[in-house]
Amino acid sequence: MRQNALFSPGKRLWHTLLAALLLMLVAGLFVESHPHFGIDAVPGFNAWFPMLACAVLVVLARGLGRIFGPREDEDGR
Amino acid sequence: MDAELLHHPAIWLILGGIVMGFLRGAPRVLLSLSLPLVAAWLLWQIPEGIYGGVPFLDYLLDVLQVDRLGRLFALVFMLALFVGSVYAMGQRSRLEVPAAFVYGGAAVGAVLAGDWITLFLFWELMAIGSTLVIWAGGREAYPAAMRYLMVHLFGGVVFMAGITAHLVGGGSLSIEPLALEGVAHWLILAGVLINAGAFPFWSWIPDAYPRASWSGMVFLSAFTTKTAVYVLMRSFPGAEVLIPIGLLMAGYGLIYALIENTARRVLAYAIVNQVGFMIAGIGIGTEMALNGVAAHAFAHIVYKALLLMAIGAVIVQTGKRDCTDLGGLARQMPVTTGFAIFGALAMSAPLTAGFITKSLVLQAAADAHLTWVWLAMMVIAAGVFLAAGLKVVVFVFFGESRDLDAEEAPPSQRWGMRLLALTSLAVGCYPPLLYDLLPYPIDYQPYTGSHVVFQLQLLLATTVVFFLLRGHLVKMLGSLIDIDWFYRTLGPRWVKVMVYGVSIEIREVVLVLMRGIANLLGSLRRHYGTRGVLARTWPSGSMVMWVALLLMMYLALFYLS
Amino acid sequence: MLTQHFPALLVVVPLMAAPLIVFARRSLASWLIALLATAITFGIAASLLAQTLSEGTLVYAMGSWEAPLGIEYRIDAAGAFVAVIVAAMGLIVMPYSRVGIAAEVRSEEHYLYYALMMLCLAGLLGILVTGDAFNVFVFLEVSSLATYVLIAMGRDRRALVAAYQYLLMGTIGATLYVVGVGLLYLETGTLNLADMATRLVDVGDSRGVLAALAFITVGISLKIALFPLHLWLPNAYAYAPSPVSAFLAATATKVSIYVLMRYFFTIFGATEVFDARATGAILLGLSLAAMFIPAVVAIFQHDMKRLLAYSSVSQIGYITLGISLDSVEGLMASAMHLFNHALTKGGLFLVLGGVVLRCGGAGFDRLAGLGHTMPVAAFAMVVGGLSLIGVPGTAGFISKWYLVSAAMHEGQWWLVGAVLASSLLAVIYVWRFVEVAYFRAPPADHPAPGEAPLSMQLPALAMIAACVYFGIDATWSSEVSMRVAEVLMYNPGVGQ
Amino acid sequence: MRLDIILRVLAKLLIPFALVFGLYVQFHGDYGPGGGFQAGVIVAAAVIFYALIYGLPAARRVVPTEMVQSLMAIGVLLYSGVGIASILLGGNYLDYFVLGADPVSGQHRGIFWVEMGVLITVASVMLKIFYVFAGRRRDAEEAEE
Repeated sequence: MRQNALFSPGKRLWHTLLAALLLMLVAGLFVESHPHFGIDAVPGFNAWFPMLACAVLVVLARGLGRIFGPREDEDGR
Repeated sequence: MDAELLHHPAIWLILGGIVMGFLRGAPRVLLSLSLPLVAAWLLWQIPEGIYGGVPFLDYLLDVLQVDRLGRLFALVFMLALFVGSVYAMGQRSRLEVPAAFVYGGAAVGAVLAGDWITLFLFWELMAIGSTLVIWAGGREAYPAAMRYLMVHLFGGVVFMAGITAHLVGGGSLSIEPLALEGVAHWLILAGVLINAGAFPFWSWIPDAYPRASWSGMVFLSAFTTKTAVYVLMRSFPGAEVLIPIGLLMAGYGLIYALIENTARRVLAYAIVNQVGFMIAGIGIGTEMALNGVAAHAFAHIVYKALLLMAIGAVIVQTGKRDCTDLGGLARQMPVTTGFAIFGALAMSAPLTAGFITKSLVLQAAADAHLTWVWLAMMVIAAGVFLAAGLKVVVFVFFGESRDLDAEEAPPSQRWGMRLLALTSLAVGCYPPLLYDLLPYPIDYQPYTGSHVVFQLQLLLATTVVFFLLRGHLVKMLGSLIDIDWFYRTLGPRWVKVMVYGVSIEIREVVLVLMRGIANLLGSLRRHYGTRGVLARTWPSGSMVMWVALLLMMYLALFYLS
Repeated sequence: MLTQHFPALLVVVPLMAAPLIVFARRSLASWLIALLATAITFGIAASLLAQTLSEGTLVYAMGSWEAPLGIEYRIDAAGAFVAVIVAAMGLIVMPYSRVGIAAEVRSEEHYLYYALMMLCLAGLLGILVTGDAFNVFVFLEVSSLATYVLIAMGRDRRALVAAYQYLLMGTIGATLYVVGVGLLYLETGTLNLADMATRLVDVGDSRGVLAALAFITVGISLKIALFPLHLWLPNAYAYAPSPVSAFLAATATKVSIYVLMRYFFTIFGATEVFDARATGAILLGLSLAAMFIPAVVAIFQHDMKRLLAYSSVSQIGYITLGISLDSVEGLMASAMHLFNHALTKGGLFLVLGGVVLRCGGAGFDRLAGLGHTMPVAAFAMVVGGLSLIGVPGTAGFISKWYLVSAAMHEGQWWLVGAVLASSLLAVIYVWRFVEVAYFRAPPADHPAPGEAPLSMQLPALAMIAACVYFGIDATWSSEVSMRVAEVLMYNPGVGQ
Repeated sequence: MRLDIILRVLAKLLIPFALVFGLYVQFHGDYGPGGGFQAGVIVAAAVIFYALIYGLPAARRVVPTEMVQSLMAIGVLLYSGVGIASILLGGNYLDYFVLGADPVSGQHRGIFWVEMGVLITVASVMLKIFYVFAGRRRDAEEAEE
């Protein structure tokens, strides 16, 4: 398998991304929200929770990949 | 029989599809473009109500039932057929688009069905139509088409068993919410869930869909699973068991999509994921949730078709399907790249259809105070954006160029994508377009400050995580053993052992039995002098032996019992 | 009024056509006589069905000697229903035969073919119309003897062996039947079926009656080709001339099934054979075995004719399964499938006959690429195959539906599973044909045959079209099947 | 051919009597034991006897194969024709009562023709079987030449 040529976001894209995220975090402090469960009242919940979740998902997927993969079938992989 | 049945859009779509099979060139394209529009117009002409009176078996069928929910799904299906036809104008296969019309027409018929039997009839027609669409994908698709057909016919027989049991048990013919009591209703649920791609029958989606042609999968992604979602909405709203089933599907879809290398398989897993999301929404069962599910079915069809169209264009240009073989196409196919990015964003970014629909379901979960469900749905929303959106777009269109020979997609394909993008944008910018069509009255304002800000937080945070973890994502690209391994690899081996092994054994057992009986009856045979005649040809002998055995069995049982 | 003689004429017309054909000798003339005779026979059968449906049982005293002194012909909706199937199949096969046998039967034997077909038709119809137990045996032999010769006419040398084996089995079956009838005669002192039914009530289930039941059941099961007594059938169907395969597949086993139904429900009905003894249980077990084992065998066949033959054995299992349920619903499903399967299998064999004519055989190596060389025939085969599976929109679905409903009525859940699982096996063997016809390239030395001649294609396509028609509009077939089931179940032969 | 002179002469003497006896059995069948089946066998036996003594070709000259085949058909037609006639005369199939002026003569007439049909069919079928078996090798050799 050829190693995928990675797309590396340039410094500029990184900065834009992080700045936008920061902006939204700040904005989140000011908009009126209706927390239902308590945990979603924690500031920036909508940012850190998905981050955490995605990280856990990736770790989980790697683990599963070790156990169940790779498959061999008529696709020739 | 009601006269309105003549205006049944499904019948016209199916007949049109069959006629289309005999046309070529411009008339065929013209028919494929006009049929969905005509069907939509026909549907719009029919006032809400139930039309039927068609005798079949021992029942009078309500073949056509027009209400808000059914009409919404039917219109979405017609949209998918129309856009798909635009996109598939350059399709060389003579079978695919006609088959897609039979398939899509059957799906329209299913969501407009007023009774279980009509629903089942269209259900089976869908299975055949979709098999043909996969089959049109070429030689590599044949075995997958067969596996697909088997799964769906199996689902069909389970569904049919459920329906007959329901009717024989005195259940109503019309499709009403079922109580999930007794075997009949569980069978119906199981039959529908097989078509929805629930555990353990989910692997047919990633197995079969990606083997269809570049345009075939666009059609396939729209109908089967959404029809199943529709039936679940009608018959099992608020069935709590659907929540874990849906979340399991969503989790499975996510993990497998994260690992999968083949671009369209990633999207296939994402379909399982999103259908799971919808099924969990049905499990919540409030009006808000059902509205959300219906709306999200629409949004999902639109953005998934858009992504599949973009990947389809790439496949046509490069002939490559795997993320590891693709990359850097943004320079050669800028327009396609743009639509792909939009498709990824259309999953949930503000100003797109995904934004105004997904939040409905999340809101419903929040209103019902289902903490864990809500959290899981958040994970799904973020994860699918990462796995099916960012991953596919970035790996296929960005990064180092692979020196692939590729040009921009042809106009027909670009028009297909353009139409979908516009639809998503229009609905996203002006939600009442969709909200007014939803089954229940709705009082929800998607564009509040907090909604927009929190959604953007989620998207941006996911993007950041993606870029941080992209190294890991690349390393684990591959395929996992799925449920289908059991019936594709393990199953055939088993069958071989059973069939060949057992048949040899049977033969030996028969021989031994024969010998025993021959010895027993030896004197008798000599007496009647038939020994030579009967023993000469072994097969005749064995036949007679069976006769004798059976006769003895009958006599013994009669006298002993 | 001529109509009152229809029960007799139903048998007499084809029976008289046979010697006329022998006189005529010439191929064309014998064909015309046969065609005319089958057309008249079909008209009579159809009129009889209409009459029995509106008026009930028709009784006809042969030679004006009233039963039980004389032999009476007695026909009710059940018999007339099967008679219509048989006569219709005869009428379809006749126009087909003109070209259909040209390649498979020597031209100087053509008149014999037609004469034998007429005899076979007369025999089969006689079984359905007669009200006398021994007469059933006579007609059984008439039709069987004609069948043996017809099978032996096949071009393949193995046809002789197949015919011989069938002769062996058929004779044993008929003998067992006659032994059973003899025992019944000993117990009841009558051969008239209606009379027998009433007298059996008094006799009860003595050993003689039980032995008679066993002998008759096994004897007729042989003729039905009920698993495991089916071993003669695949060869017979595979090596017989194509029109013969089609005719036999649609009629011979069906008539035997009718006889079994008659004995089980009308004759022994009052003695509660199903409740008191293991008859139902054995039949159920055999039916289930029939539904699965031959279907698996069919999957591994390399010859389409043999594949269809094994599929027939498997489908017969559905019919007997309905019988074994011992309920009106089950019987109705059986009658329904009897009709639908006759349509389907008859149509399939007719289409296949055209294919064999063009491709020179039914082996998969010859059928390869059929979807391109004979698109109409291949498509018709697929439609027929869908009906074997029981896909909605085909006749097969209707019978599957009623069978499943009947099993549900009896609360037999697991049978529903068995029926549906068996239909999945049908998917596999039908798919094998699809694979061969559409996914394989035609053999290199293939003469690119083109479609079968019109005189073969039209009857075949008509059958397949009927298969679809009765899958969509099953009103007629379900109503008549219901009547058939009621007649068999509640009208034990006595009275008008 | 040379040593069987006694057989030949006897056969010539016996065969006419055998045929007449066949007819006697046939007609006696109306009133007592006998009838078409037995008579048919006796008639066929007479011809077979002739064939055994004088050879198959001679027998085939007297009773040609084609004639046998036609007779088979004629017999069946005769039998079923009686049935049809009784229908045409207003009775049931094979209803002899209507065949004559009074029932008794009708019965008489009916049974006569039916038995005649049986005789012809049985005799010709017996002969046909004999011809087929006896002529097996001969016909095959002819076919080869």
